[in-house]
Amino acid sequence: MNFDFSDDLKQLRDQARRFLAEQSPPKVVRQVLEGGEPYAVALWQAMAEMGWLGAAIPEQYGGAGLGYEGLCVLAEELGRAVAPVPFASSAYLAAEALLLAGSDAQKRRLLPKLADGSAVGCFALAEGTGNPDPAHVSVRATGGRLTGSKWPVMDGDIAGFAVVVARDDGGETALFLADLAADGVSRRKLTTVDPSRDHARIDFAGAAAERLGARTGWPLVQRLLERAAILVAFEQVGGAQAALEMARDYALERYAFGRPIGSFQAIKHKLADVYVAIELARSNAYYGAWALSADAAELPLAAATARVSATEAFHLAAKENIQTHGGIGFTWDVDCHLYYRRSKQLALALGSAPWWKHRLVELLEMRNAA
Amino acid sequence: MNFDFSDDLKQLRDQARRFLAEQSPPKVVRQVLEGGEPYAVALWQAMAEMGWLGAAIPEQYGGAGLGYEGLCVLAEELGRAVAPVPFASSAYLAAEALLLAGSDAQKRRLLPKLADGSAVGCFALAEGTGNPDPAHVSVRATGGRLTGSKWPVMDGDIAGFAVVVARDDGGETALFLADLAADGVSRRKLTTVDPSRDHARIDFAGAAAERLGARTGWPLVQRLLERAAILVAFEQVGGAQAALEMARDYALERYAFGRPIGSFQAIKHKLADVYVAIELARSNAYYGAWALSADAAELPLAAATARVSATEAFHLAAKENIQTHGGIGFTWDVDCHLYYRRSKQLALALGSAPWWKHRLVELLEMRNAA
Amino acid sequence: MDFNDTPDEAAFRAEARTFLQANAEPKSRARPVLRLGDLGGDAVAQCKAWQAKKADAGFAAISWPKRFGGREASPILQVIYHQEEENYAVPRGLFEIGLGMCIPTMMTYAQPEQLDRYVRPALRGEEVWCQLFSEPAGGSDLAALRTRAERDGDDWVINGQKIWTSGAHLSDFGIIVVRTDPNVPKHAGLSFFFLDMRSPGIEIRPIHQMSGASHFNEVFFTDVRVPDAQRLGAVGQGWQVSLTTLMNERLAVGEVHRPDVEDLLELARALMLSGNGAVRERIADWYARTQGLKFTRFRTMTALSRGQTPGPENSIHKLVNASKLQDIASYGLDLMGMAGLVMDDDLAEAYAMFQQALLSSPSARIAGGSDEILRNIIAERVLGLPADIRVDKDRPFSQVPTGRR
Amino acid sequence: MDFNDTPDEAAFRAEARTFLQANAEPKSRARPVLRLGDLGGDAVAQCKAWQAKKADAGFAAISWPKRFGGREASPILQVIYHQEEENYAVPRGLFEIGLGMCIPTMMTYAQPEQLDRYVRPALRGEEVWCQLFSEPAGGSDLAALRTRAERDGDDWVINGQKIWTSGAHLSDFGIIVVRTDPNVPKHAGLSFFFLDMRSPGIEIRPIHQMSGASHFNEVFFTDVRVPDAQRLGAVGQGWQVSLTTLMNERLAVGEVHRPDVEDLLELARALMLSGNGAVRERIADWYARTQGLKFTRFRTMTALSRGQTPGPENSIHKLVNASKLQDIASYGLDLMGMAGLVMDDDLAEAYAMFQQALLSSPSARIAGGSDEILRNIIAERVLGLPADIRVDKDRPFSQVPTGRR
Repeated sequence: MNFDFSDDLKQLRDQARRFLAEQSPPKVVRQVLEGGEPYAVALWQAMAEMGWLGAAIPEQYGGAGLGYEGLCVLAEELGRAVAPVPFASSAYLAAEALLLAGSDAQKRRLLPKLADGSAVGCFALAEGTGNPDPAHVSVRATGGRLTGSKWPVMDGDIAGFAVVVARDDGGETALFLADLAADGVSRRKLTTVDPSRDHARIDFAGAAAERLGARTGWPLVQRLLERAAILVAFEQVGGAQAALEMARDYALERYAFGRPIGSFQAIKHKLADVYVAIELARSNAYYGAWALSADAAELPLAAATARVSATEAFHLAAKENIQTHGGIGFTWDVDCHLYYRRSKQLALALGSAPWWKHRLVELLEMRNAA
Repeated sequence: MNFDFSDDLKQLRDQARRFLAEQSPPKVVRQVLEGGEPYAVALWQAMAEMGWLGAAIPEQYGGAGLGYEGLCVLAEELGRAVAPVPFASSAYLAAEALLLAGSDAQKRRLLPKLADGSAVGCFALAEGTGNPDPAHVSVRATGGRLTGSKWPVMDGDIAGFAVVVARDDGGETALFLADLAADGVSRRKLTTVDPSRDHARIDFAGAAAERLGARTGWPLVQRLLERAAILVAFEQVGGAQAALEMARDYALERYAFGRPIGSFQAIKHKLADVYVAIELARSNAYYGAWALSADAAELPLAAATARVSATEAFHLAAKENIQTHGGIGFTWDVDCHLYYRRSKQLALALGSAPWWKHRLVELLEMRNAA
Repeated sequence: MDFNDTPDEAAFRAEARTFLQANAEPKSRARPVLRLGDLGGDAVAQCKAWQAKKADAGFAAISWPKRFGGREASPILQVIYHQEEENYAVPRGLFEIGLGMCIPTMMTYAQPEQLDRYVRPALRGEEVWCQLFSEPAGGSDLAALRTRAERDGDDWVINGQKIWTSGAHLSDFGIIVVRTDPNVPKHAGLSFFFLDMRSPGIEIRPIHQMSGASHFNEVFFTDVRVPDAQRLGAVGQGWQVSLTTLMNERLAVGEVHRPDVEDLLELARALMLSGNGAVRERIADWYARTQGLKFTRFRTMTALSRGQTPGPENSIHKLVNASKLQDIASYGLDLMGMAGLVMDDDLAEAYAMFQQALLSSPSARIAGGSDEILRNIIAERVLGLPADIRVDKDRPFSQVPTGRR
Repeated sequence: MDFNDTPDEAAFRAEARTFLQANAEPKSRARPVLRLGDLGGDAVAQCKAWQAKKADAGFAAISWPKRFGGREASPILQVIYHQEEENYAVPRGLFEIGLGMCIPTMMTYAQPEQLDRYVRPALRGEEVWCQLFSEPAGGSDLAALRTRAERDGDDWVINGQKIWTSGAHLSDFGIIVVRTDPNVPKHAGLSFFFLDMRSPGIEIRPIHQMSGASHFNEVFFTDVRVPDAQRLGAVGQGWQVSLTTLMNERLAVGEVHRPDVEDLLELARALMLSGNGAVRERIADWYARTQGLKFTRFRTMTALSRGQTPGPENSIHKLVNASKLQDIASYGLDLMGMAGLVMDDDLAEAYAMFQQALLSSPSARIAGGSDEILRNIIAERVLGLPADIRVDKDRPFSQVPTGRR
């Protein structure tokens, strides 16, 4: 047993941290948050050049072949930097969908573009309010044409193509590729609690769609969500850790009643609780990273566990960071809200905590029945 | 609007508090807890002499006619003293069952005895694991004979008669009176988390039963539980307040690191949270007392609300009282555990919090639909 | 204990109802009412018009003395009026601080002729007041304020900065506490004034909050002259005067936060999730807390109506409400699932009320006394536990550490 | 990152499995294993017999040096052995303190000939050790201890009282920290010894807990003589030695608490409540915490196996586990409804395991470092936040306030 990242990956982490501290400081996040640009384009290009976008894409498809552990390490750092880039959509969800379900031709066509950044992909599942559920899929792909609306689609306004969950001619759930610049596609940028990450509503009115691979059925979607949940858990842990450090630093700097506020137990114990939540989440995320790398049978349960822990930890860390800062904590100019927004965005992106908790227990029950 | 007890009742409260501080100190509770006697007999007799046992029983049936507010005031003080007497069983549940459902003859026969203490009643609803539910009632009263088992029955080992929830000849839920000294009744004292209050299993094997009044149906049981829940909420608030005061006093007395432990925010803020929980519970209990006195339409919702708040407050106060005391808090010789045990006993006695929460929302839904 | 109106109360309730029916629109629950900070010019005019109407009908200051336009009536009547007004969409948010904190402080400390000048215009909404207490270096440690006032003839000259001043940009007058002697321990060197917000040397800058709103302002003072006649209380007694103001703050009727538990119940119903046990338990918990607060306020009002002074136990309200609001908002988004983050008016559930509250609720746990300060107040002043160990207590203010450097 | 065994680890696991299959009974989940304090005479004999067998097979001290009977192996192997042993009903609870805390402290501070005398008998379970630190006046403030030792020739004479001493009545030897100089600040006046628990002048009284168990004792010392040769560390260095012991405590493998989340899942299933959303969400939360702790321990073991020193971050375990245990127990009773309070063996669900835990769990949040102390440790030593303001730090111990009087 070896429950830690390799030295190579730790080096990648340190390098990524230094890079992002420079290339994705709060100023860059605010650029997107305040509508200056739809995502951090220069940062994205730099990430492409470093090979991050194809981190887990096999070399035969133009990727860096760092494997999933490498992707996890990068995700944690991107989370820490609240990076305003479509990494989760393009490098986890779209790339994973292609790897899981795509034909060899589709992989050959699209994966190299995702890896070099010449294409940005997104994943279109939600159709309005609700958590992931086959019963909520009503977009149809009939005769190779998509009809219906998907929203919110993370990065849907900046992606070039989407992997769309839709019903095929037989009414089965399946994945389809849609060129978002094609006829019959209209997009609308959405306002969300986290404007530092793009979201769109995509309406398909008979847009051309290409079936992704040959498999059908909801378990494919479920599997994709599980794999993405582990990667997002690393983003969440990274974000939570950054929020905790910001709170800790402020608690040391800020004086009240003649002493640093970090010397009051109300602050000390609050931040200790945040630390505990993050460490539990981090450990569960590590287990998820292993399950992902090893493609282990434990992956679904590991993913649900990592997601539940990480969602709780990031929300707690983000809100108590604001609280620790007091008044300035809720102003626009101080960076606390970047984490708070992102914590809720990530909490909802792949289905909210109640849904994952339900799923976790379902998996426990299945395991115990076996 | 006048949201406070009258001066007369405040006087009754002060008097009861003084009396119980003298007559029901922890030593008396431990007498029962440690098996010295099944309940505090001398205390019970003194309570009978003061008219407490018939506080809410109308004068025409031998009661003191103090009304329900008077009963609430006494309940709070008995809760504060963790009094080891069958008050809730005899003076709330059995007396209320008679008042709600009994024929005039039954009231005439039994209420005066409950009021003067010559009889102790109890209420037999549970049949093992589970919360109140008509589907869980399987004891039958066929041809005036009871068959089946009831457990746990609070004060079932010391009561002279029981009000038993059973199915009548037509299979309907109804209330029956059973003499617990009669043939066909066997009783067994149970071990519980709170041995300072008697509990029994009662087995009926064709024991004689007399129907209580003429009404049938589960709503009668529900109504009885709701009325009792308000009274028990006062017991819970009283117990919680006593536990908070005990913790506060200890936090002032006990020094660590050269200062009273009550000067540490970890203790201060913990006890502030306990205080807040108790005040919310107290206010909800007050509303319940009004609903009970006025026999208001709001009673069911007021009862569920009071029960949910009071159960939470007492459990929190009791467990954090132990925590505040540190090591000695969990020893047998220090009184913290008397409150902790009683908090859980009262939390379960009339159905546990999840059941009441479900009921509360059901009532909200009914109200909003109306 | 009686929850029903007495005959007098019933008569007053009928009067209030008649007034409201004739003068205001019934509220629809669906759409929350605007708050201060979202107030544009039109809204300010509407607030002022409504306040004048309310004052003229005798509903603006129910418990105030008659000579100031009040009814000298029981606080219970105030509760009754609020209960009735809650059913109407009336414009609010502009006068709470002036009438709840500033003018009551004036009534305690100002001269009779000053009261004759200022009280009625404030009551009728003709003049708006704000409260200038907090400072950047102060925060929870309110008395650590550094804005200086120096005596110059019959005037005082104020230099420094205040922050978190609600409605400063809409205000005509303000009350302010300043340091008049930095060489004594911090609570001893303060004095209290009221001033004209149009005085030369005052600059007001709105603070942009994360929610997008700008309820608060920074207020900069450069050689602002205030006549000594506008001092409230003795020189060096500013802290005591401030405590009067803050005590009145605790008496103010708490803001109604939306979404509340009824909104959550409605959301759960709309999403067909109200049968879920987890949803039900949360709704029950929040409902019990909401009711507990409501009835705690009724207990306070009963005590007040008997002439008792309300204590720090009222800190309960904000402590419970602020976290409840944040939790309900966050949970509401969870119930909405993947679309919970969307705020577009035409797509978001419940007019994006939950999303707006997610972004505005962090301030509720901080502004007007943070959770931590409120717990300290309860622990110390209600439960009698010792104060925190103070390292700044007996030192001259100028020698108290203010940072690591 | 690799969750699978290396070839060496797999070989060791096979060896452990073979040993356990041949020597122990597989555990049934239904009935929890007895704990220390419930140990009667027979159980003590069983514990000792099993310990001897385990030591002889080389599984009792996997990471210890070979000269003391260990394997000098990676802590990962220790984890593997524990994973395997968990599946068997082996008698435990008598040697954790001796082997986890006392003997490691001896290894750091005792003389070689003392180690030759004491280590092997302890490892084989022939001699039981206890740890005498806490005192009635101390509690969380461990260093405030008052038990005195005064030098008399080659001996020290101990007078005073210790408390919360697990297993004192079953012990042959103990380690003790005492005050040798009350006229210096409290941490500076302590010294550390080991002693024979049969020494004249030692009186042991069991402490009756609210759960009915008596895990702990009070130990009274009246003119107990201890040779100076049994001093560990220099005179006045007792606090530093104590910290070594406490550091080893944090390394010990945490007790497995029952009921755990699997027990709750099983209970919910048995009561047909596992479909309820509220039950599911709680189970998911507790499962995620349980797994998080398990993998946090794996991370620590990986760090240890690379020669890193584990830090105070291990305080997480007890902090999370103790409250979890109390909450699971209480919630289990809630699920049982009205009968949840019944403890009779033939009637109670799950052999009254939940009820027993309700009564024993309050001690888990206190013994071995209260929740509050653990949060302070994390805040100060992990996050680097300042220590609490200390009023006792630079005063002679004899002048530190100890009460209101």
